[in-house]
Amino acid sequence: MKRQIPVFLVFIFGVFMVFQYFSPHEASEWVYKFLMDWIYIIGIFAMALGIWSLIHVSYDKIKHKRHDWGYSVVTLAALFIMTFFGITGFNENGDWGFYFMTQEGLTNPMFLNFFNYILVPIETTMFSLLAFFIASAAYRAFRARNVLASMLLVSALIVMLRFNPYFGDAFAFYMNKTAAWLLNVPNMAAKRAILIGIGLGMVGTALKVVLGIERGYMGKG
Amino acid sequence: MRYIFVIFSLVLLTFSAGLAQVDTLGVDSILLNIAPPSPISNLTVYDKANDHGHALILEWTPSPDDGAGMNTVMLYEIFRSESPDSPFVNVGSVPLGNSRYDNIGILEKESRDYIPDNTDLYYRVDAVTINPEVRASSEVFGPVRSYSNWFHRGRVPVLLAVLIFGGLMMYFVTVARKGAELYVRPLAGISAVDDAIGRATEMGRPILYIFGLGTADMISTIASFTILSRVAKQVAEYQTQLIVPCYDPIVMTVAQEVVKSSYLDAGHPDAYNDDMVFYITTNQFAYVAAVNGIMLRELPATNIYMGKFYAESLILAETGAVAGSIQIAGTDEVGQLPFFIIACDYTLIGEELYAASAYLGREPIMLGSLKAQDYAKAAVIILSILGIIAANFGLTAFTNIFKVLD
Amino acid sequence: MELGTFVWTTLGAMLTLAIFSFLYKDNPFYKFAEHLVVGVSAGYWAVILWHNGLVPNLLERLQDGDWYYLWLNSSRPWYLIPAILGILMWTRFSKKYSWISRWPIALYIGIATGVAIPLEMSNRVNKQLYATMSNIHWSNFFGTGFLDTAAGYSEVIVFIGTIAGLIYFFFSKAHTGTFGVIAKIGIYILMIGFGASFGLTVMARISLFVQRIQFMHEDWALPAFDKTNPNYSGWFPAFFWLVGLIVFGYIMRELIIYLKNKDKPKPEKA
Amino acid sequence: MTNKKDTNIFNRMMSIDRRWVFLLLVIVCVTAYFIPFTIPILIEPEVAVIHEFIDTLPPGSIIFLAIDYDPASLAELHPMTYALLEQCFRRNLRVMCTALHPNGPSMAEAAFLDVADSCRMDKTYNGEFFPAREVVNGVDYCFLGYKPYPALVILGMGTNFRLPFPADYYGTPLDSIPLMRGVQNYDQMACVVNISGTSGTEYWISYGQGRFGFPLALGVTGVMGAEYYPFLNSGQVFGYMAGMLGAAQYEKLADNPGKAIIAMKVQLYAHFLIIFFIIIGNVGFFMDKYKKKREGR
Repeated sequence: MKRQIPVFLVFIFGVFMVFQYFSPHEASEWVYKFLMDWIYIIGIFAMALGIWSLIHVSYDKIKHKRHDWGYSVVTLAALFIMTFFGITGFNENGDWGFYFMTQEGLTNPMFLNFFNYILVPIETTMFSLLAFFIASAAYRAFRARNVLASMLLVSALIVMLRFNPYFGDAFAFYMNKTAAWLLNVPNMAAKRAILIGIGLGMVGTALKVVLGIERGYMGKG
Repeated sequence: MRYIFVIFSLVLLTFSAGLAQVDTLGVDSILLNIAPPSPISNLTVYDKANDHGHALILEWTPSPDDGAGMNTVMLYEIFRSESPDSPFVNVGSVPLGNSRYDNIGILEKESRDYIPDNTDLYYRVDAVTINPEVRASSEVFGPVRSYSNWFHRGRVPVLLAVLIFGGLMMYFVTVARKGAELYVRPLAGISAVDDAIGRATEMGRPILYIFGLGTADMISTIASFTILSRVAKQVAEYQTQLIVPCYDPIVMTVAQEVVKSSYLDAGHPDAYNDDMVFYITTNQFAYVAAVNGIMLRELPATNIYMGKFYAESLILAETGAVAGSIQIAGTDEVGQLPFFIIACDYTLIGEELYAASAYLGREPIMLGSLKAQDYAKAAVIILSILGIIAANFGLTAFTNIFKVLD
Repeated sequence: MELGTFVWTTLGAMLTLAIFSFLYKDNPFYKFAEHLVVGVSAGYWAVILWHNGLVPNLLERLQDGDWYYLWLNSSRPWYLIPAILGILMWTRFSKKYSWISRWPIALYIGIATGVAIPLEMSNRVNKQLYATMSNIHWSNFFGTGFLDTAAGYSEVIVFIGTIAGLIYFFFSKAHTGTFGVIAKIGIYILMIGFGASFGLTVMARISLFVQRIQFMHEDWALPAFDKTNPNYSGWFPAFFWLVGLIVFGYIMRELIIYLKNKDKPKPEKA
Repeated sequence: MTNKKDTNIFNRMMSIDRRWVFLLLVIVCVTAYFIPFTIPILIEPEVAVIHEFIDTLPPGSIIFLAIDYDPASLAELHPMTYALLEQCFRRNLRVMCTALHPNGPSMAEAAFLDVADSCRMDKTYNGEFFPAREVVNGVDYCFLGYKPYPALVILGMGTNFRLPFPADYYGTPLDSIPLMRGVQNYDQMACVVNISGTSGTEYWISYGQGRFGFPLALGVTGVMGAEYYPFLNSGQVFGYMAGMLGAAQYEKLADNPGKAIIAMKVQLYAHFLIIFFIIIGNVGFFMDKYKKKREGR
């Protein structure tokens, strides 16, 4: 029972959604939107599980004084402070208070400061680490070990040299043109082949899930 | 994250809709001496096909003064009414040079832009000059009605494709179930998974399994769940440690369930605890920062990346390389494949990710679906060759069979 | 710039440096920034999901009902269904009833896969197939230049590349003979494409780093010494030099450790 | 990690610690960012033609500048606006400006104020000396601001600027603005330059240039680059700048190095550094292979 009902639910809703796609009727669209709301709302409720997991893991670390447990205090403190600022704030009269149903918390100056001066700088800096990793990855991996690796290397080099002004105008012109060609022709072919393959793989996997052949998502292999 | 984006865009849209209610054209004294233009002709209005109703399409022959003649027409304004006698309401406008307007209604009944279904409607189009007072109205067209359609005719090719593909799959699955031998060629990335688990056991170091930024409603994540269930089963048998940091709470929930069942199947239910699969945060780079930390502190023997990855792919894979882990990746995000191919030891490209679950299980039923995918690919190849030949001989009727209308 | 803003910016600059220090190695500054951002971002998303997700999508829809009627008298009582499903997810907090949480998950996955089947078939298969079909035109073989992407031969390469790429992905046939040759062409084309898109991305990634330099320079270092600022005070450079001191101190510490251990044999790296 | 006894120069070339790569990249980027020096920038004819056109206009001509971008594409497009405005004001040309993107006005305003500041100093561009001057709103430029429905606004301005914009962005009626004396519509404009990060460009091409036939030049983001290039070949657009590369070329032409050239400097040398490391790695790889072959291993 514990396993049959979920498989049955997947089947019913999966098949319904497949056929819904072919019916643009108002009623069918309404059901589609409503079911999308289900997914969304289930997702929000699940957030509580996520936050609980984060608190639980951090608390465990602190309780057992595991290695680096001090940093978990930082995580927990940041989590609670951010949540607190997000539900408190000043309304238009300047009164401070808890606001659950209205969005005063989102304009709380401390909430915005945490967002602008902690979250944003760390996020963008993490992102900019890519400048370094792309360099080290290129150095480490671009070796002409065999034909396959050489092709990767040569086409990357041509595209990287496309705006180099040092070897004369004619060189730059042809590099530019070759780079554009590489991006529009072989890259396009590669993308299209992969996309068609992925499409079939996706539909195949989804069909297996809907028909109950594939139950890996419930741990039943 | 997508939801938040959608919400933000909705807020922005409402905001800009508010801005849009500013009067655009004012009258100026210099404009008084414009002669009225000729009206448009041949106005026809019909129901929009394959839709949820509440929409009609207008077509007309432009005014002779549009871009030629007196060259005074600036825009066309469209008017609608529920009877030819009652006052007409302006429902929209298009700039000069257009001869078509899609009058798409809004579904909320209270809205000004609501178009009732199954009701007689009347339309009129005005050719308007730069002075809104100087205009020429067309004759009223009507009555016309809009309908909601139960079946989308433009999507027939998709329906056929799904049915044929589903049929192929059912056929091969039944064949496989009866015990026919199906050959699949070996994939390097797949056999690497088995070796990697063995290596982790020998070294006594954990295995890190990462879903990427996919949410549980993406098929790549669902495929990844299956791969995780196979990996977890082996991990449980070898008594190795498994770490699964998650980006999405539902993915975490499902992954906990998957790992738990796999440990149960492997006969080590007591070795499982919920903290092996844990949530970090739903923020791309904060998640990456934490996973990077895990990689350098736990020093996993193997990192397995399966699912949907975005810009973080290279940050993760490079940090993993620094930690000296064997890395196996698989994603269907085409833009990130180059980075995984460069930085990881093995990469499952696109469709191989979906095939991986079947490969790892080695169950004949699963291999049946791979066979169906191959036949579908063969069909795509043959049809596109036929299509190219047909298109160059002017047989567009053949290629149009495959055209999907939205 | 006010002093308060400058203090916050200094924090942002310190965190920026802390993240960059990860390039050298894992260290306490990075650990601090990492754990901080995890907490802040999780709190941020929880708040955003509450205010922009749950409130407008569920609570406001049931708001006009009364709790003593279980909101059944609200204008859209059917929104109680997803609410109940969401609450069923919380059975995971209990060991005994956690199996019930599989129902909402099954619904979630059922709906998601059902939506995906026709949609992916249409977008990734049908439409790509149609695009491939209407790709080559004989007329393009004449009068086009070398390396022209619209030239006939480029179109043929796109077509052959697509076919060969697809053949590479065949699972149930060994890559031998003619089939193997075509599959090999396929993987070559894939690799050329991947190389080109790697080369293209380098520029965008470097500019991310340039933006961080700009932030450190224009938003932080320049205001620290900008005496034309009406709110300027001696605290501005003080904060700047404080960060400088921390950075200098850390580098010195690492240098001393390095020099001390220079002559000792290196421990075997794992 | 290299094995001690197997270490030779080629082996070391193949296994440089990634931290040296990082350190060199930081040094190269920061140096290129802070130290002023020039790099050759390849000038493409489609950018040069814009500069040439504006440079040869008689003083007092009016340029129409359409700024349709928001902070998201600021990095690429602001340099174009700054270089162009500086050139116009130095040459005593006048500028009319609209921002048909909701977030555009703040972009345009910042550009006018900053360039007016910069014009208060003596400068030499391309060997020509330009004395300091005061740029006055209403005399040297007129900023009309934002109105929704770009297609209708563009069409309306073709008849008279006063139709969509009875007053400028600051609320001054157009009739009381000195610059607007005798100015009716695009006929009095020397050219229109659209600097855009949105699809608003399409309206300028089809409704603006298509209907009123004024010379139109475009400045677009790198992503949009390929999309609008065909309009150059068809002659609807006479000049074209795309992305950071286009902006850097314009700054170079105007001899007014700004953020785009700095960014290109960093880009160029960072690319060279990466290519250098790739070459080092490959040289090491091949020499090592060659050596091993000779030793018969």
